[in-house]
This record gives sequence, C-alpha cells and structure tokens, in this order.
Amino acid sequence: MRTLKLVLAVAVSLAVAPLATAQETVRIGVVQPMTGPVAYDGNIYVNTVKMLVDDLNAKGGVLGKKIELVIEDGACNPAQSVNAAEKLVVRDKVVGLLGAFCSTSTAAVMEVAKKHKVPLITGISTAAQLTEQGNPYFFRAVATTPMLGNAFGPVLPKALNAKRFAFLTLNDDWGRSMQASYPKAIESGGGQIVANEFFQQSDLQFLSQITKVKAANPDAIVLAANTQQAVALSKQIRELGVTVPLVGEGAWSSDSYIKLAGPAAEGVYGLVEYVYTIKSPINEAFVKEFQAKLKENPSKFAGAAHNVLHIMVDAIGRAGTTDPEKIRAALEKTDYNGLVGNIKFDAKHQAYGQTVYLSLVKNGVPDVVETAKIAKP
Amino acid sequence: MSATITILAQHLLNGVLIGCAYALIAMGLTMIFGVMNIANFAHGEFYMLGGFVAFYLVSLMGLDYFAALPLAVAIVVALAIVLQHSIFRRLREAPMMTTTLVTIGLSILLENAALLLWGPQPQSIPTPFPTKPLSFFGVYTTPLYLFCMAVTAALIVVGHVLIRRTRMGKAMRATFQNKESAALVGIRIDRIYAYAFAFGAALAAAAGAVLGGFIPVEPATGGIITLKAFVVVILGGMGSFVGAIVGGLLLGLAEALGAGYMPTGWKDAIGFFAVILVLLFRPEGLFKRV
Amino acid sequence: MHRRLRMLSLANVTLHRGRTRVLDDVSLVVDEGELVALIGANGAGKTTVLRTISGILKPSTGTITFRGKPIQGADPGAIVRLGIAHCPEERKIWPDMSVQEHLELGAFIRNDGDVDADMERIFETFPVLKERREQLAGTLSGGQQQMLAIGRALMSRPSLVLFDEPSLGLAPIMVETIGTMIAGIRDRGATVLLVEQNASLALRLADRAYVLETGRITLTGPAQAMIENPEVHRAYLGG
Amino acid sequence: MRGLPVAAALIVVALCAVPLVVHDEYFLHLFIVSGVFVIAVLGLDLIVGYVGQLSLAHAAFFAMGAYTSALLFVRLKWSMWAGLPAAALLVGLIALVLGSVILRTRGHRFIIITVVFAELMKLVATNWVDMTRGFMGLPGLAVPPLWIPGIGTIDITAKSHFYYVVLFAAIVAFLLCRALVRSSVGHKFVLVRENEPLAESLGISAFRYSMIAFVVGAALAAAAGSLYAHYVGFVSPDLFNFSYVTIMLIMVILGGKGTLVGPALGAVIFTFLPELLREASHWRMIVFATILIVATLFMPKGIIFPLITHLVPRNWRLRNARAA
Repeated sequence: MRTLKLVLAVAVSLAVAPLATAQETVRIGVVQPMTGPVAYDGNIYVNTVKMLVDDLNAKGGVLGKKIELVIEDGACNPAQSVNAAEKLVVRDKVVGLLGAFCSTSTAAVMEVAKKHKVPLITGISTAAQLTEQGNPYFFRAVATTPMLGNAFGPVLPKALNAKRFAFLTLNDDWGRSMQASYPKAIESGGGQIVANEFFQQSDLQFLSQITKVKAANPDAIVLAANTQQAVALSKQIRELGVTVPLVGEGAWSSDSYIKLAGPAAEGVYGLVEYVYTIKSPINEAFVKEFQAKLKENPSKFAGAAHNVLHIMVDAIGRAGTTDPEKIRAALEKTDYNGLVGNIKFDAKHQAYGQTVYLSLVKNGVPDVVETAKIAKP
Repeated sequence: MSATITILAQHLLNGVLIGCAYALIAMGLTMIFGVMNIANFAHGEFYMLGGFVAFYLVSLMGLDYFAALPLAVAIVVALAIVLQHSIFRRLREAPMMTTTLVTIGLSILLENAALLLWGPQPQSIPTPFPTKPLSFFGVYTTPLYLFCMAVTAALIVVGHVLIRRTRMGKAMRATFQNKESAALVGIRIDRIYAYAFAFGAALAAAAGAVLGGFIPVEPATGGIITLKAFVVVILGGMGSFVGAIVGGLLLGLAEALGAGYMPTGWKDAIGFFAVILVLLFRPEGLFKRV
Repeated sequence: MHRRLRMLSLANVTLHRGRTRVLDDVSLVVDEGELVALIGANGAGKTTVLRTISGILKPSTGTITFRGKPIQGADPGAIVRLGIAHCPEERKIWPDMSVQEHLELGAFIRNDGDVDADMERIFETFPVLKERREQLAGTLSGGQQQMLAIGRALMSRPSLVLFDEPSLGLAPIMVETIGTMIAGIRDRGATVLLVEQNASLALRLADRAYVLETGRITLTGPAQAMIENPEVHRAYLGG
Repeated sequence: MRGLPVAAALIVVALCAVPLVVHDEYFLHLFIVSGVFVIAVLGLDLIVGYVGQLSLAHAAFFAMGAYTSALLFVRLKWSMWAGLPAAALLVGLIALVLGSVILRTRGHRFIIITVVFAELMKLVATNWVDMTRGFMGLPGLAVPPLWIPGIGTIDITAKSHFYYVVLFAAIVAFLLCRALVRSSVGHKFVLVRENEPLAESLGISAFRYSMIAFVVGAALAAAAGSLYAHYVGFVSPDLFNFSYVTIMLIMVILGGKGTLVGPALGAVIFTFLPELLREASHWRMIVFATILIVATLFMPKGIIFPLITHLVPRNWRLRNARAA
C-alpha cells in the first residue's frame, strides 16, 4: 500500500504540473554542450545567441513579440541531447530548435525534431550523412566537411607548397569524413596522402600518433580538432620536432586557440567557415559588439550562432506565424545575406552559396589568405 | 641512425615518459589497495586535483613553478587526510561492495567539484622551461619532458625506498601482509591507514602536477587515469609495488609501441587485452612479491 | 601459597559473536613468573581468550586487568606497550618480509638502543634464523616460521607472553625444541600463558592449567594434578 | 498478506492510467525511459543485490543490446520484435562466455575486470567502423507497428502507445525476476551472497548460481537496451559511458538492493530526479554523489524503504498492516 501511495502521489503531482499556456513570446530552443568535452566552444555559441537575441528584441523581436531563448545542455552526449530536445519541444513548446554541436548529438536530436515536427538548424555539425537522411525538419547552415574539402583541397598543395600530406584527426564522424573526402580533392591538386591517423575524444596526449605521422615524413599535416585538443595537439607536434605546416578544420583560427597555444599557433592554417578578420560591414559590426560584450574575438562557433539564429528568425518572420510547419516551409525558401555572404538551402536542406576561408595565423592574428564559394551540390 | 630506428627510439622514449607516470599512479593505488583492501575508484581524481591545483597556483596566483608543484601535492594530501578522516576511516571493516560504491561516489563528487571550481576546459600548467625541442640523433624531446621523466622516476625511487627501508614503510607492508600480527606488534592500524592513503594520494597528485605541464588536465581526466592504474595493478599483481612499477612501465611502452605499429584507435585496448590474458593465464598478476 | 604478584586476571569475561556466546563467564589468573596452560578441544574458545586479552576482540562483559589495571577494550597497540606480547595462532608471519624485518618490527614499540643486541640474542637462541636473516619468511619451513614468530614476539621485551598453539603443524622433533624454548622464556623471568591443543606438551611445561570447554572454564589446578586427573587424561591426553 | 494482490492490481491500474492523466509528453518520455531502466536495473539487482557480486559491466550489456538490435535493424531490416529477443539471447550468450572467465575470480578483481570489459566493448563500438559506424552511431531506428490478434495492426510510435509496450515489458521483467528470486534458485542466490563457504559446503556452486544471475541480468539489460534504441531512434558509443552504470547502481543501491520493488522504484525516481534538477547540472551530480556516499555508508537498506517508514504516519502504517 505504501508503494501505491507513493506512485499515486507522483502521478498526481505530474498531472497538475503546469502546462505551457498561450505564449506571449516566440520561444526558440537551443541544445548545446555546456558541460563535457566541447563545453568551451558550446558556451561561446550560447553566449553569442544570447547577445544577438537581446539585439533583436531591442529592435522589436519578431512577429511583434519578444524572442525567448530556452537553452539546454546536451553535453555532446546523444542521450542527454535527446532528453534536452524532448523537454524543449514538449514542455517549453519551442517553435524551432538550434543545435546540437557534435554530429552524433545532432543525429539524435534530428529524430526528436522529426517526431514532433519542429524545424532544427545546425550551424556546426558537419558530418555529411546528416543531410543525406532526407529528414524534412533538419537544416544545415554550414558547409559539410566534403564541401570544404572540395572547395580547398585542390589549392592546398600550392597554397602550402606541400606534396606529401598526412592526416591526424579526431576519431569521430567529422574526422573520419575528413579522411574519407579530402584525399581526392588534394590529389586533384597534385598532392598525395602519406598517413592516416586518429586520436580519441578523451585524448590529451598524442605522442604516439605524432611520432607515427612524423615517420611518414609529410610536408604538411591536416588536422581536425576543437579548441581544447587543438592546443595540446599543436604544442606536442612542435615539441616532437615536427616543423611542417599544419592545416586544420576546427578551432585553428579562434582567439582562444591562438591565445592558449601561444607560439605553437604561429603559421597554422585554418579551413574555416568563418573568421573574425573578414572584411565586411556586417561582420565588422558584429566583431565590435562581440569584443565589447564578450571580451574576445568571435570564433567560428560564434559565427555559426550568428548565422543560424538569424536564419531561424528570418524564417519565422517570413512564415508570419509560430506554426513550426510553416516555419519549416519558410526555411526551405531561405535567401539570407549574412556574415559569410549569401546562404540558400538545396533540396536536402544543405546550405550553399556561402564563402569559406583559408586563414593563416601571423603574430597572433588569423589573416584570410584564400577564399572559396560553396557550390550548389 | 636509420629512420626506422629513430622512430622506434622515439616511440620508446614516449613510452617511458608515459610509463613512469603510470607507475607512479599505480604505486599509490596498489598501496591503498594493499593496506586498506579498497579498490579506490577515486584515485585518478587525486591526479586530476594535483594538476588543477598546480595550474591554479602557477597560472592564477602567479606562484613560482617549482614552488607550486610541492605545494599542490601538499594541498591534495591535506584534502586526502580530510577524506580519510571523514570517509575512508569508516570503510575499515566494510564489505567490498560498500567500499567500491563509496569510492565511485567520491570520484563523481571530486570530478564535479572540479568542474564547478575550474570549469570544463583542459588546462596546462605554464612552465618556465624553453619550448624549443632538443634532438638526440633525430629523437626529439623537450626540457619539460625530461623534467617530467626525471621527477616521476625520482619519485618512484623515493617511494620504493620509503616502502622498503623506513620503519613506517615496513609497518605498512606488514599491515598489508597480515593485519592482525601487525596490530600485535603494536603497529596502529588506523594510523597506517591514514599514512597509506595520504601517501597514495601524494604520488597520484605529484604525477598530475608534473605531467600537467604538457598533458592538459580536465575534470574528467580522473576516470581514464583510474582505469589505467587498475590495469597496471592487475597486470603487476594486486598489492605488489614492484609489480606496479614494472607494470606501469610495461603498459606505457606497450601502448606507445602498439599505437606506433597498429591502428591508433586501439591504443587503449592493449592494456585491457593484457588484463584479460593475465586473468586467464596468471590470475595473481605478473609479480606476487609485495 | 601464591606470594607472587598477580600479573593478569580475567574476571567473568563474556564475549558474543553475533548471537552466539563464544566465551561464557571466563575467569582466570596468571601470576608473575608462572607458566600457565590453557587447554581444550578445537573450537573451545582458547584462541578467543588470547585475542580478547591482547585487544583484538572486545569482551561483552567482564574485566581484564594487567598488573592491577583494567585493560579490556584497549587496542592491541596499547596492550603491547604495556608489556603483553601475543604470538598468534598459525604464526601469522608476513610472507614477503625478511627474517630481519620481522624482528625489527617485533621491536616496533621500542625506541631504545638495545634492539640490535636483543636481535643478536634471538639469533643466538635460533641460529637458523641468523643464517636466513635476509630470506623472505614465506620461504621458511613451518618450524622456522614458528621460531620467527616467537622471536618477533620477544622483541617487544614483554613481561607476559601469550602463545597460541605454538606446536601446531610441526614435526615431533620441532615440537620438543619449541617446548624447550618456551620453558626457557619462563626461566629467564617472563610470564607465559600457553594455549595448546597438545595437552601433554602443555601440561608437562606448565605450573598450572585451565581446561576450557565450549567457552567455559571447567577445571583448574596444578599441572601435575591435571595430568593425573582421569577425566583430563581421557579427554585430552589420548587415553 | 491478503492486501498485497489488491495493492499490486491497484499499482498496475495506476501505471496504466499514466498516459491518460499525464498529457505532458516530456513527462511521458521520462516515464518511458524509467520503464526501460526498470528492466535493466532489475537485471543488475539480480547480480548485485541477490548474489552479491558488484558488476560494472551492466551498462555495457545494455549498450550491447541496443547495438545488436540496431544493427539487426539497419543491416538486416529486422524489426524490434525480432531484434529484442535476438539481442537478449546474443548478449546472454556473451555474458555466459565472459562469465565463464571472470566469475571464477572474486572480489576486487571481478569488479575491475567488469569495468575493463565495458571499456573494451566501447572501443569495439568506436573502432569497428565498418560494422558500427564508430562515433557516427546508427540513426534512423524505427518503432515497428504492433499486431494484436483480433484487433489488428496498430501504430505504437506515439509516446502514449509506446508507454504501454514498455510498461508491459517492465511488468514481464518484474514477474520473471520475482519468480526467479522466489524459486529455489533465488534462495541459493541469497545463500551464496550471505555465506559462500557454507553454500559450497552444501554443494551449491557459487560459480553456477552467480552465472545464472549474471546471464539473466545481462539478457534483461540487453532487452532494455533494445527498447531504448528503438524508442530514441539512435545508438552511439556514448551508451557505453561509465555514467550509465553509475546511475544504474544508484538506482539499485538507493532503491534497496536485494529487493525488487526497491530498485524498480529507484529507477523511476532517479530518472525523474536528474531531469527535475536540470537547472543545477553541476550541483546535481555533486548532490547525487553525496547521497550515494552517505547512503552506502549509513543506509544499507537504501533510501526508499526507510523514507517511507519515516514519512508515512505510524498509525496509518499500523492500520494498514492490520488490514493486510
């Protein structure tokens, strides 16, 4: 009987839990890692959207209502991200979702978005197969790894003056997709691949992998790592006496990386979707505000946050309603001019048309040395 | 030297560096296991705390690097004494299930406390060493790596001598081998408990503080460290100090060479496979001697 | 008749393990310079009596006094420091420590300068231990381990030595040697409480004896009288 | 004890009523996840609570069940109805092989080996990319329709429908465990736990009975994993993380190991509690860990039973005891 009482007590308390009432705000849900292995970058994203929503609200919000962000921690863990997304959609009744950083978490959250028919935009997860699943509620406002590879691979041998390329990437969807898609593009530019190595998400010590890469005697090393691993990785590469140019997808042009890696960051190339040294009025305004409010230069995660938030708000405005289905339809017709140029979505909801950048760290500043446009796939 | 040999030598050097750290951590774990009969799942957290406290002292309080290292160890040991007094003391006669669950709980507690205090991002301790690598016939290292290797190796020797030669070390070994007759010659078991725990924590914290110069520490570092230390302890024989030292070096070398000559994703699996093999063919571990 | 000083006395000591009463109202005394034997069948509680005296077990009720001061409930370390050494059952040596380390730790409570001299004395008594002073105790024979356990107990310079089954598992010739050894300890002025299942050995060495049956003292008296007691003879001396 | 079947019936009725009363889908989601955990945790309780061996490989069995079911779905198009029993069977077999090696060891070595095994399985899931797609995980798992004789095929993808599938599975798991622990086998479990030498001297092989608990427990974990995989629609190596086994242990220990109702309730409470404490994510784990330490040290019966004893007024309890 005691057990029964307890069960009933729980059931009753749940039944009377307040249900979301008619909303005076437009709620947008954010699932980002605020704890866990990529929390640092996740927090930059979160702080950026918060800052930008304040700006948007100051200008009147959207549909005459204020925008309200509901932010949940997904910890770069699929199960936790699913729980977070479920809560956002079901309890908080958000009209759209931004997020999930790690592709595995995004893949998991996509299933939630589809089940509840709520649009989801990622600005960070680049694993190619995410858009191959034909999930109608999922949009990606960032170039995939193969797209970046196709855009820059052919010019890398010339830009870096290198023939022999070695890969050393994170052992996840991103790193693996990089090692699968880049070689063809690099080879088309006259390069060749001499080593393929991986490290794990929990690794902070890469001596064996570096020694192995070194044994292959490369002219350049292609890396994929986020800030936290990128710092340790580039330092240890230099500490083991490897002096060839490094070129990477990930954190290689961000302020935090350059500051933490110090001398090891000098001469490192970044293949990035956004870098704060882009010369355009919209970017210069963004960088100025970012520096004033968040005390650093925006990283590519901040750039991604800027893109996806504006694309979502733009779609809500054009939909003229908070009906997620209408917002989804509006997203398909996106034609947005932002930090990195014009963005449209193709039939699979993959963004194209935007500019991507090859940056080079000199005296602590990531200068743009090459640009390319993402072609319609 | 031919390129192949240079690379082999580089792998071996890497292996010794990491192996020394494994040995140091495992020595502390085996000691706590031997004396207190506790599989301390929170052991890696002492490594993590050693690293974070040293980082805090050097980077945020501006302390001199060489002063900060021993101070960090002292601070972690002080914490270990508090934990010993409040928690581990109560585990003396407790069943194994209780001791294990309590240490698992403690490891979660310490990890999340560190997360709260220092945030999730990995931190390296700034060191005064020049970053320019040194080359010996094409084998590269840095002053910092050499310093780490020297300090860990010296601490292993010091630990070994303390355990083998001093009165307290002998009393610890006696307690470990037979608690009752140790009590009967007048050794105070509760004190030995406290010493063993503090000593084990000190070795792990020292490893964290020293290695934190080039392997960044993060709150979650402790878990994998504990696991590696357990692997070493099982390989070397549970409670065997010699086993911990030799096992640590062996694991470091095996991982370096294994990762060097097979897909690197499986690096961590080498130790795990070794544990299963040892369990099948030599369950008491490679070394029995305490 | 007893003009000697009373050294150890147990008065109405009862001890429970779980709900079982292991010791039931045990009272016994040992006077200075005596060699007292405690005999009884396997499982009678003899070892428990010694473990209670040396502080490993705590009595539920009753008092234990040593030289007039109560010691029940004190921890083993404190009790050794009072001068009671306990040479435990099955020797309980430390298998991976050397002979010399055993003797050093035997003197753990001491910090006088005579430890080395005492060690030499032990080596004189047991020359075989000297030969093997660097050897690990686990590699010694049973008899040698017993010698080592005795030596270790004596290193604390006790005034009272508790022996628990020193003859257990030893070859007959070794049993004799150990017997002579224990008698020698008493002759040199220490007091001995000897627990033995080998009643004939114990009664031969002892001045007085107690018989313990399922946790109770059932008989006491001079050793010689015990040997002549037909019941004791039948029950403990094999016919 | 006549009141007991009535109480049980009432509980089942109450549980069946949950989707009718709870319209908040987020809570319904948590009820489903709790149900999945109930099944896994009952399995863990068999080995931890009944035979007294601390296995840290349980979450790995859960993950392996999820993977088996997911792989059968993705590679061979097997639906969950075939995948779930297949996962339970396969993982049970793996537990049998593993157990034949590790159940011969006792004590700390056993505990450590189980962690090592779990980590090894995580590495396999991560690195056997051709099979498991590594870190990319396996997405797109679907919940199959349910065919009930006489009614026909119904779609159970909705939470309120899937809830009943999980509820049914949890009740079956509960009854199965109940039958097992009340049988002579179950009594031998307890004997092995309480006094292994005595059990051996009576000819009861500790190895054999530990093995039964280990294998049945693993199969239950795998079944739970299979349900979870199809419900969430996605599996990845993260399922092997140590945090899962910790939370399962917290459910069993704080629920009250060695009982069935306790861990089952523990599973529900400790699925809801972390979610309700979402706001304080760091503090939440600190609070959890503290509860785990304190409860392990001072509350060997877990927290649920003592809490009920404390909270329910004495006269109420007495009256009911008399009525029962």
